[in-house]
Amino acid sequence: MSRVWSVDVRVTPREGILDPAGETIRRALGNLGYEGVHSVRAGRLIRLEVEADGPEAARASTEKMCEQLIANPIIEDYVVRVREG
Amino acid sequence: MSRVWSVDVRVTPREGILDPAGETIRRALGNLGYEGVHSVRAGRLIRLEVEADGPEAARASTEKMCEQLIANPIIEDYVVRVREG
Amino acid sequence: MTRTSLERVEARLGDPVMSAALVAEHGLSPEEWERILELMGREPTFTELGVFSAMWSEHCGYKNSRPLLRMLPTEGPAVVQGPGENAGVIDVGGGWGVAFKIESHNHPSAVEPYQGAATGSGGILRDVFTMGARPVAIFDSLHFGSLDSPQSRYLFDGVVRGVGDYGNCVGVPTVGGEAIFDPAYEKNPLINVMCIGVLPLERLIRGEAEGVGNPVMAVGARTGRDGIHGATFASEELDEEAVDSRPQVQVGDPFTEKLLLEASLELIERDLLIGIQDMGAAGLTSSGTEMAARSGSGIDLDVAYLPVREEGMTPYEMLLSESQERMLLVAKPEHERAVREVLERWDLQAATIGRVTDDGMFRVREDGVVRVEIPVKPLVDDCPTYVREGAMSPATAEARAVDLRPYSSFATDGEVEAALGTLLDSPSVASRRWIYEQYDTTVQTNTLEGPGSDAAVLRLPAEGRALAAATDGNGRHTWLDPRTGGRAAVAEAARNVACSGARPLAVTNCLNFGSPLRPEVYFQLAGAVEGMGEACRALRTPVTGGNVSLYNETGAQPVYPTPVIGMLGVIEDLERRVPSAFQREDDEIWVAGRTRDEIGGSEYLAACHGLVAGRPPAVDLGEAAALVDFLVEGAADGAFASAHDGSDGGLAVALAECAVGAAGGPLGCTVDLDAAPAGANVSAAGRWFGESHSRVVLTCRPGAGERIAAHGRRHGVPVARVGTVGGPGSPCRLTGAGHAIAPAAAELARIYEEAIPLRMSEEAGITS
Amino acid sequence: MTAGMKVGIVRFPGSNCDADVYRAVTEGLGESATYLWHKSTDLEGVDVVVLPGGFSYGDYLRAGAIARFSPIMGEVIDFARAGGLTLGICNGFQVLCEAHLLPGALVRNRHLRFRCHDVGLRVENAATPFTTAYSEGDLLHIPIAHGEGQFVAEAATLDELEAEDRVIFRYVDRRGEATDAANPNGSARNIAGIMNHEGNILGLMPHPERHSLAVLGNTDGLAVFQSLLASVLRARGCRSDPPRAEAPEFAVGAVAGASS
Ligand SMILES: Nc1ncnc2c1ncn2[C@@H]1O[C@H](COP(=O)(O)OP(=O)(O)O)[C@@H](O)[C@H]1O
Ligand SMILES: [Mg+2]
Repeated sequence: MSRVWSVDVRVTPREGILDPAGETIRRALGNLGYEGVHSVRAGRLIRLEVEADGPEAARASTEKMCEQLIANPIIEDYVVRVREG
Repeated sequence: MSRVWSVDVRVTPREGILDPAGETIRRALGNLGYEGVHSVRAGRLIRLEVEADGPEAARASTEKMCEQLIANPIIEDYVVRVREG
Repeated sequence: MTRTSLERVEARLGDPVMSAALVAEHGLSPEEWERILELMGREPTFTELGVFSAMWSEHCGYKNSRPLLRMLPTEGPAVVQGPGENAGVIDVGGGWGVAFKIESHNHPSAVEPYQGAATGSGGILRDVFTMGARPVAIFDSLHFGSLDSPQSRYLFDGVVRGVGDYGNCVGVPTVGGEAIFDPAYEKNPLINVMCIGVLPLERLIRGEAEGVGNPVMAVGARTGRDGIHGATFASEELDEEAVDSRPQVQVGDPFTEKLLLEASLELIERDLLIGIQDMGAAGLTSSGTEMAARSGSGIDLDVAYLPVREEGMTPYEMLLSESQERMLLVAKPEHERAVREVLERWDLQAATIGRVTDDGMFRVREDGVVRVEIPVKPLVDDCPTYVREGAMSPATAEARAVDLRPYSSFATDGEVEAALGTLLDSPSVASRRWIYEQYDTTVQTNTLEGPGSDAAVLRLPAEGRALAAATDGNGRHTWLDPRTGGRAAVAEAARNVACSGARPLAVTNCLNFGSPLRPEVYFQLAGAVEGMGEACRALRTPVTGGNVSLYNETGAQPVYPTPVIGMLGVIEDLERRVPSAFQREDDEIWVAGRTRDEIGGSEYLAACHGLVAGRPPAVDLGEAAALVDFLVEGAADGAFASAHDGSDGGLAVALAECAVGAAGGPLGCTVDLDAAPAGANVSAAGRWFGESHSRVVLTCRPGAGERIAAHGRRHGVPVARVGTVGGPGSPCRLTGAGHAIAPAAAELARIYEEAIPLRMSEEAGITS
Repeated sequence: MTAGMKVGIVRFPGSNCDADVYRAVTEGLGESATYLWHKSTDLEGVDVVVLPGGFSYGDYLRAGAIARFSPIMGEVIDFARAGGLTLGICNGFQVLCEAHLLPGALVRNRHLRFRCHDVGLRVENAATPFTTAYSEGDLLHIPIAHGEGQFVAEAATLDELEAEDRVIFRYVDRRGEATDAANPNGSARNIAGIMNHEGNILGLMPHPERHSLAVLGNTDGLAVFQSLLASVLRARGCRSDPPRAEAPEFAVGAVAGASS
């Protein structure tokens, strides 16, 4: 039965890809006195409300959206999670 | 004992704050033929590796970073989650 | 770190074994391999093979273009630094110099448009500020597929954002460029970026490595595994696999670039350096070896000292990484500490990774163990070069032979008006506002004329003087006739610069071609370079540098051969600069230069008839030079209220552009095209939309036309009054060859302004 | 002490309009200016602090967020809280909001694109230290150059800004009306610049310093600096005779960015 699912897409820079934003934030935190922040990666969080027949369908459809539009697979990785509805 | 924790900060636009990026993604998804995407919110995901004495300490310290720097409470909400180490 | 006789080059454990396949994978031919064996006297290590591969790639070694480039003039009274340095430098008077260079980033942008364009901008900025010049302007020359294709729109949108975000962040205005759309560029767009910088001439510094023992320092971003073999990649055809090959993608960091820019200029101003160079294509390898080659010295590096971003990097990777925002510099030994202090102040990383030697060797160690030892001179200068046989392609021959008579006349006035509308709606002609409003065009407060005019005009530090610059190229004309296309690029760029009132002084160029192994491409390359050389000589604008980008093709289809010229000129009195668009109602409209029956290769044929055919308009170099003199002297004399060069779309489009571009909103006009100077038997289409060279639309105050006429006589340029500027709200009344149209100027403006935005309305940078 | 004014221009890493402000003050106005390094904690006795445009820290995270914690900002905040004249332009405005010296926030432009062109601005309040050389209702022609210039704030904050006449500049069309079409970034109520309650801190997105030199053909922005000079002199008890700028001419049709 079709209902609306909350889906999170977490997009992060791929391993080995330079992340100047993350690096700059890390330094800023260091300057503010936060010690022990070993690394910072700056990514994006896309939160969708998707109508689908079940959580698996919601995830599958969102994965397709990621491939096509939401993420840039050349430089980004992404993970799709259906949150408890 | 001190070790490094992976911590995610999910920053999202506050309710009531316009989110043109999310809205644009929603429209673009519609144009691509994805029906049933009811809403899209575009936020940020900051992923930190934080050295701390335990998950609670990692969270507490990250919350302080959020209040001070990572999020702007006027326009953003945030949630801190320590991922399974 | 001096060499002891006991040392020898050691291969690394785990290095792949040498094989013909490995050599081929490195883009080296069997003959090139033989040459390497000969000059080394032994088999190179894997790391050494990587070094040769990069340095003897087309990108670094100019294998196929070097012999042709000798046809270009490189000397002239204004040239302070010709080709061979990070950027060329000319003298613009008052003790000031201008450094400038153009660079392509075609393949990276085809794979990842935003980052590809951004990192292209970053590289060319570094080339300029490593000469000691403060970058003051960026130009972007763009060639894409049709905007009707979603893929082209995606690439175009990403590239514009990438160029914009990078320059905007660094604080250098992007003040001009080109944007051409044709299916020939669909999968392999061309992204050429030119940077211009200003420096006090006494502060000019070069990429040199002199003085035995002097410290060699790596500065800026850490080295990662990104872009390994980018130079080789740029020297291959794009195939689907390349599009899938991630490691080449580099991410730009304009923030670090800005810090590097300020720190470098401070180091140079305080005279702390011997030499400095960008780690661009082929990274540490090319910067290190080129600096040593210029000084006839050697360099001894230990990669163990190189700051890296990833663990376990091999010397091979560190030598070939193209991580962005890095520089190599040689410090004056007594100032090594001061250099570090400056860099620290700017929060930049600096590491001394080696020393200058006098043994002429490029020696690289890993923790003391020698991994690379190659004589610098042959590595840099003796890259094998090839002279090939060229031949015109059958497709070009066929297109040239097409009978254009069926397209040379119009049945009705309505057809003429529709053609004008189609042309103004063509993205290759239409307003570029959509592009340049995404660029900061006014930062640094030097912009006197920004994008939208024929040439951008910037004030210079030397009192009262201004710099004018433009980029131009025409792939279609070059495809139909390479030599004419090469001449045309130079002539048009000179004309654009001269229209602003500036004396053209020098050029930089970017040669975007397909694979030189194809006879038809080699024919195009050789012809275009020959034409460019002829035009540069005739116009006395020597070439101070440039870039060659070959292998621009996908699926065996080369792009149009596209030489892009970046032209610089100087206006002695900036108050005498000339705008492009109509200024005031009632001004007289004049046309200088002769219209011939030349519709071959025109935008009219392409946009209205879907045809790329015929002979492109001829470039008479004597006429081109006379027109430039006429424009420069006329401007200095204050004879012109405006001057606009006719190019794509011919006279009718040039007039429409003058009308819609008026500063206070569109102005109408009344013009008789038949009154313009013309040769014999010019067809209707030739009169309206032909693209004959060496023509400009001029205006002057009512009654002041005699001065235009006098300058015309003086320089042997045919000129004629053709009409009058109208008021706001009045139509553009154009008559010619038995046709008459009177579209509202506001309507023409609407078409012209909306063409690109309407096509791009769905693109919105979702992933940025 | 000199007779004139000394302007301190903060240089953050990534500032790129610092030199433009310097030229506006020195060449445009003939007063003196000095750069204040972000790592310094000394304001060097300047009369006015300017936080210039640019991309401090690359605008990574949020525009202005990291710069707000630069060492110099401690001094700037004290200076501003004590009534010192403080002007934030573009990125500087973003820093002032992040530092909570001004209310609200600046977020990505509604259309998600960077925009650079001249906009129409209406002077909403000419009785501030930043605008005395203008008249209320003056229409100016000033460039913007930003990707994150959309001003947002809670409705109550916006109402308070309006009620206290703290909206200093608004985006308007060529007729002087604050229409949606004249709003280049989607800012709430077409707000281009605001002031703090005490009236000594101004933040605005457009760049008055870029239109402060006669050689560039437009000096609509110079009066901001002239006003500051007048305020400084007045505060110092000198005869206050603010150099009244010529009423800027508003070129019809030029507002939409059709400059030259
Ligand atoms: N990609 C671009 N970026 C910035 N400005 C551009 C770009 N393309 C074109 N322009 C500007 O738009 C105007 C028209 O360009 P173009 O049609 O190539 O002029 P012309 O035909 O006179 O050479 C010029 O001022 C040019 O600098
Ligand atoms: Mg052109």
